[in-house]
Amino acid sequence: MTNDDSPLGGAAGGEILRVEGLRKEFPGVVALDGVDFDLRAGEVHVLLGENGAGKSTLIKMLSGAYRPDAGRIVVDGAPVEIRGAGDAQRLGIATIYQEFNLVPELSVGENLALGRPPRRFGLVDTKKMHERARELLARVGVDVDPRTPVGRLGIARMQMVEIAKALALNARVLIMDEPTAVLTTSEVERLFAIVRQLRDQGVAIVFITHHLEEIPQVGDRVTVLRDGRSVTQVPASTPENELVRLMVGRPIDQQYPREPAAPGEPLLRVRGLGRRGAFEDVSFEVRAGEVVGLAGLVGAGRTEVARAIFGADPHDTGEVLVNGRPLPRGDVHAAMEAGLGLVPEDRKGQGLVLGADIAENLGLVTLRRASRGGFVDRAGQRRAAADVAGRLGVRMSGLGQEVRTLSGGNQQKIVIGKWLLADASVLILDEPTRGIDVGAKVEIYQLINSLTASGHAVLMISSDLPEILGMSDRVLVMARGRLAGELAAREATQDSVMALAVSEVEDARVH
Amino acid sequence: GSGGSDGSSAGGSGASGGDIKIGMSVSTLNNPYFVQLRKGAEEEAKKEGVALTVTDAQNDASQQVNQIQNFAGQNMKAIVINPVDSDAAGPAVKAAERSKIPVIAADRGVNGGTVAQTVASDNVEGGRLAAQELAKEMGEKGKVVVLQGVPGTSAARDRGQGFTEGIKAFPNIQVIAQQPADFDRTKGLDVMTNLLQSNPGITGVFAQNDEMALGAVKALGAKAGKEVKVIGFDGTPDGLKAVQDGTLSATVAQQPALLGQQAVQGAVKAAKGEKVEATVAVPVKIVNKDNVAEFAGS
Amino acid sequence: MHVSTDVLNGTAKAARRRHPAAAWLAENGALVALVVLVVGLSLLSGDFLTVTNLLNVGVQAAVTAILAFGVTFVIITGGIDLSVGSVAALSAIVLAWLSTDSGLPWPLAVLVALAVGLVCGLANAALIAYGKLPPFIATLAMLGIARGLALVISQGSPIALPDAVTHLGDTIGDYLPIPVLVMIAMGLITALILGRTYSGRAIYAIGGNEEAARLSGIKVDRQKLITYGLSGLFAAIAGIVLASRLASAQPQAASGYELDAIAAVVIGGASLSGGKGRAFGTFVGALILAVLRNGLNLLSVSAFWQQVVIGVVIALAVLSDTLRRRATT
Amino acid sequence: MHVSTDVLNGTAKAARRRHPAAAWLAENGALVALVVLVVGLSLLSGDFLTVTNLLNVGVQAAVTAILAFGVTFVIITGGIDLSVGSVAALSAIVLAWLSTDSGLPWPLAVLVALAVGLVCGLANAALIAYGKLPPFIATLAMLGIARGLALVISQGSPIALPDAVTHLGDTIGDYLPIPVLVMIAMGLITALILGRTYSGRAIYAIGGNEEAARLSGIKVDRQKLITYGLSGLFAAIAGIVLASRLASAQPQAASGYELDAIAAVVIGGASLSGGKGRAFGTFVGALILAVLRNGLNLLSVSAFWQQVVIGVVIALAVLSDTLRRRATT
Ligand SMILES: Nc1ncnc2c1ncn2[C@@H]1O[C@H](COP(=O)(O)OP(=O)(O)OP(=O)(O)O)[C@@H](O)[C@H]1O
Ligand SMILES: Nc1ncnc2c1ncn2[C@@H]1O[C@H](COP(=O)(O)OP(=O)(O)OP(=O)(O)O)[C@@H](O)[C@H]1O
Ligand SMILES: [Mg+2]
Ligand SMILES: [Mg+2]
Repeated sequence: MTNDDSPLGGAAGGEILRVEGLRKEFPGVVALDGVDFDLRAGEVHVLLGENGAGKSTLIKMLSGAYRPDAGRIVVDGAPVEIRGAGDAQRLGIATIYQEFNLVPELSVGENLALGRPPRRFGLVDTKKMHERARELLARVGVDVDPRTPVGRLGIARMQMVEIAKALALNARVLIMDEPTAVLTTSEVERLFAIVRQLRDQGVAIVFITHHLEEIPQVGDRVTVLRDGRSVTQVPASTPENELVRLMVGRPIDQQYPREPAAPGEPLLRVRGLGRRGAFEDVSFEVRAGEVVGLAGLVGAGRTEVARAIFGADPHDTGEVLVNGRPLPRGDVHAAMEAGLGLVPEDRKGQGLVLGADIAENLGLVTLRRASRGGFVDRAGQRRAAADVAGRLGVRMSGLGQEVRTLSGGNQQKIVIGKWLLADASVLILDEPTRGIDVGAKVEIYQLINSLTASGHAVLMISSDLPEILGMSDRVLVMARGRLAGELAAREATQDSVMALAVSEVEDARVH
Repeated sequence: GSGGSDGSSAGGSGASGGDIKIGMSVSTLNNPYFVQLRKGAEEEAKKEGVALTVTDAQNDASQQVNQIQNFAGQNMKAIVINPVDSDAAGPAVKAAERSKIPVIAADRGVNGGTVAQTVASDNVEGGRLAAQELAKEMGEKGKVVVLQGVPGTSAARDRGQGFTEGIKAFPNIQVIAQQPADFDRTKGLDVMTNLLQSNPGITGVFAQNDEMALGAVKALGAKAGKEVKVIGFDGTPDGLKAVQDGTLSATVAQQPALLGQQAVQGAVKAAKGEKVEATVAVPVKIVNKDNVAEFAGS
Repeated sequence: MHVSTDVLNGTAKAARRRHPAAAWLAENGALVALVVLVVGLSLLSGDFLTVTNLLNVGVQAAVTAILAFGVTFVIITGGIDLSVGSVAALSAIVLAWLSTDSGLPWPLAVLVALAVGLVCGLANAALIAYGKLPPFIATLAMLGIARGLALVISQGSPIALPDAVTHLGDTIGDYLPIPVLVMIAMGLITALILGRTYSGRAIYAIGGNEEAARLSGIKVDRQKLITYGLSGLFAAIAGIVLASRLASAQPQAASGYELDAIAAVVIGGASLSGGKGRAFGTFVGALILAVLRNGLNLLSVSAFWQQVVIGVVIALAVLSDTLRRRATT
Repeated sequence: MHVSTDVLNGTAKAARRRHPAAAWLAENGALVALVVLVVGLSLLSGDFLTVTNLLNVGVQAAVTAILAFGVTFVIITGGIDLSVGSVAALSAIVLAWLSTDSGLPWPLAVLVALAVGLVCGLANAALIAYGKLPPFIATLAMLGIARGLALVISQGSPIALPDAVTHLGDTIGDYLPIPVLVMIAMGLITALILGRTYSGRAIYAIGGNEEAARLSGIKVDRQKLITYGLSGLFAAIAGIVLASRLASAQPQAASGYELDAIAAVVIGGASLSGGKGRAFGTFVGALILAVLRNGLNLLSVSAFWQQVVIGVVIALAVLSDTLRRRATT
């Protein structure tokens, strides 16, 4: 279970890695414009910065995914060139990327050993591979069979597999790009326990997060990036609002600016919704002007319920009514016509056309409405896209930039933005602020406020409990595919929500 | 060995000295028969000292039209066309007509356009001869299967038609199956193998070209030439060799090299503005054990 | 597409402006290859750069180009259509058969022929969208079925076309071959559909990420019907043009053209994994193939070597494009 | 990068608790189609279910199957190889030409022929991995080049094989045709490579998510060389088996086989977008095609209808598989 075969054996404090004046330019964008950064053994070094500040680009140069245009990387006092994943592995650098790098068709075990499977007589030793996988999975506390194809896992479990995969390398530098973005509180705690344990063994850890409250919990030092430059370095104990000021350049007085509106007619009614093996007997309603939060642990079935409501997947029992009219089963188009919208949790797989540009992606949902006699009003669409991109502060070289090349947080803004254009009367948001910086989050919350103020309704799924508590008028909690309870905004606290979320899990869990 | 050893260049142009340029579009070169035809044509061109350009239409009528158009654009003095399809060659020939370039049709005629000369052996007649020869070999009784060429090609059509007509004269001979093997030796082998399963009593095979016939011979093994008589078509070197060996009972020799030679002769004459005969018939001949020696040398 | 706008938020860096011509070239890489090819052939053969010959090239490109325009829709959705050659042949046979054997007036026969192409395409789409068949398998099956039906209807023999239809293969005046006009018209229609219509934009989204398209309210199945339907319809048009050039419908016509059509689309910059592709690129791709064949004929390259040379030039053409693109980024 | 498109669509939980036999069937759907086909043909024709005929089917499947095994590697990486038919022909021609004209001892000639296949495959890979050509274009170019070279070397005529090599087409005793043995051996090798070797697993990773594979330290370019190299090598073996059956190497042999090979792989459950595919599935796919052709011959289906029937049956075979899969989930 422990990492005692780690190659470095606990020498804490010495500098392992340093970068000086790192610069990286992409067509149309200077992503990094002189970054200095150093990393010591046995520390957790947090990288902080707005969406598009250059955090991921920086770590991709440490992992060999990109090559710097200028500047140098020094490891153990000697300048190095990291040309590819192989070089990084030799230097003892392991990376968990912001976007998953798993092979969906292959099993969990195989993914954990990707690129270096155990071999016997020159052949892959599947048995040993799965044994090792089982150990690793136990270490991160994920209960899946190593033979399960990764493609069948939920997004949070995938993240845990990514973490296990990086642990398997026994690296002395571990880079984690927003590992907590899709995790719920309990997984985050488990992850932090692992991180602290590694740190105590002398592993140097680079940690990126947009959850500022995590920084004092796990970090030692913080380097702040702004516009591709490293602006300052502060201890992790720096107060949150000071960090915000350093990062965004201005203070944010209210993190959750929810302005409740008077609830009106129920717009969305879900009655006894169920699908065999996934969820059952889910009933609730969402009224005009309301934000209803949907909380739960990973795998509780929130995403599946949301998709069933929207018609993205069929359901076996129950019905969904929008404005009093029942929706046909499994028909996205009809759901949209009735006024539903869904921001999916998996931006790459379900939210974006990565190869298309920003304008195209933003216009996708409203494409039908912007068409007259089969022809699309592209100029009008472009204007609307420019407007939304401006409101969300998307950092881009222009509306023609390919979405693939946007930073993770900016991609998420596009996914949300296209639904803001759609003017849905009930908007379902599945992990809407995943990977979004504090400044932009407030922007999105304000947009939610203006939606509800104008009589729309929002159903918000989030694994970020403070967000659920801060923005919801009512909180629904799911556990094991059932609605475990409902809390009014006043009575909802971290503890009361968690108590409900684990309620049925406790009963059912035997091991 | 049959190929490779003849040493003629694969290149299209013959002697470069002549100022007469002749274009020739061959229906396909994926078939030894037409390779022979080209060889005869090239040898004749060399002898006459004219520049001959040969293109391969790959059994595609519209590619052939393209090639003829291209020839017209190149100021060829005469064009030899070996039509992929007689009907579809019409527009091609018309295009040449407009440019006042004489056209010689080789091996197949042209419908719907005027050619200066047609040099051909008759596929329908060949089919008839094959039927007679097969009947003779089989003692005018027994069961026959036909291996058909690529469905829809004129060669498959004409040979099939001739054979069907010819075999009617023998009431005791029954055609029990007709299956396509696409002029291909491998397919000939596979289809024949399969037909032997469902029709064990076969005593005769008509293959619409030598390639399929050789495949059938392979499938028949020791039976070929003994219990089962196989007749091919074309008289390719491999086919003639099989006739010599006795595995192939006969083939309908078309003398493709002679055909090519005659066509180029006609083209040169036409190019010089001399008068040419409207048709030149290159004899189709049954080649069997008795006369194979005359052909094998060529 | 790289028009910079003034919506950059405050923190964004000014885009390093690329010269518009360079950007345009990067998007139309195949065009460079075509120009090189044309210049090279002009130098090598005096017959190449004449009006007549260039018109010939246009006529010779027409059928492949029309097929390829249809296939462009399919490839942008991430699919493939192997059946277009066979469907072209079937449509032409139906046209010839109806207007000769059944004595249907030829305009009606033309309509039926177009309908046949459309139906073949819709059948492909139904198998793919509702039967969940891989497009490769569905259209491979259709390749056999349509070719077989063409043979069955024609009994394996070519059927002469009515004279009226034959004129579709003619040249108006000295310099306006109808096949070229049809090709250009189909190209413009393709560009219009892809660039301006709802279906066109939806097709790109489906090819880029089918799930995202579906969750954005696009009826993916219906758009696939339209896509493959268009491909079938274009194939029928190509078949009629082809038959009119030959004055007869051939059951074996256009066999193997599917690979040429797909090659034209891919040379033109589309990706077989979907989401990319343009009418102009496809047009250039089809021209490259036609110029190449024409040039090799003019240069009297031996038949056996022609296949080798065509293979090498296609590889080089696309190679130069990808390498140049890598160099500029 | 569709890591999680079907992540949350609920098929997962149902699939997790399925009967092992049902799970096995879902993975080997084509087998059901094959069984149905065999039963159907046995009822329709008394000649079908005999030992001799089944051996015939095996022999007739051999070349396609061997080609398809090679193509399986390529398709799992998300690529495609259109050149295998041509490469098979070229290798066979080289073998025959060297051992007759140049008088090379035949074992040496066989080695050279295999090397030719390998080199063709590596050339494809180099164009794809280093030249960044789409696999479709690179291998389409090679299709032309290899076929052209086969024609050039052979002057367009078949070349007889030396007797020693011809025995490769023979049957040992009454029931052991060597082509079938070679096919089975190649199938086992394919299964072993795919299932148990580093390269095999790497190939799946590349097809599933090339970027993830690269970032995990897999040398993607090198693995592509291996993949296409194997495909070329397998094609050479198929070419030799084919030529040995005919006792002569034909320049036009195996043309069009690439589509059959790809169809066999896809019928066997692989996906052209990569990451999926198995040796056994491919084997079943090749058998389906061979059984179908054999059965149609036995039933004496008319030439014109054969293509229609083959198309319909292929569509139905894969359709039954996809529909059943949908019903069980
Ligand atoms: N391949 C690329 N091509 C063009 N631009 C790119 C590319 N990769 C990154 N960029 C740009 O570089 C900038 C920095 O991106 P990066 O991903 O490093 O941001 P980040 O700090 O990780 O942001 P986030 O918090 O949203 O993940 C962004 O403006 C992004 O659009
Ligand atoms: N025991 C399990 N083994 C493997 N996968 C599981 C298991 N339980 C749940 N899952 C995965 O979790 C998903 C169901 O949870 P869902 O994603 O709908 O819930 P959620 O509350 O939104 O959680 P998440 O935060 O992961 O999205 C299923 O798609 C399934 O793949
Ligand atoms: Mg990032
Ligand atoms: Mg979820």
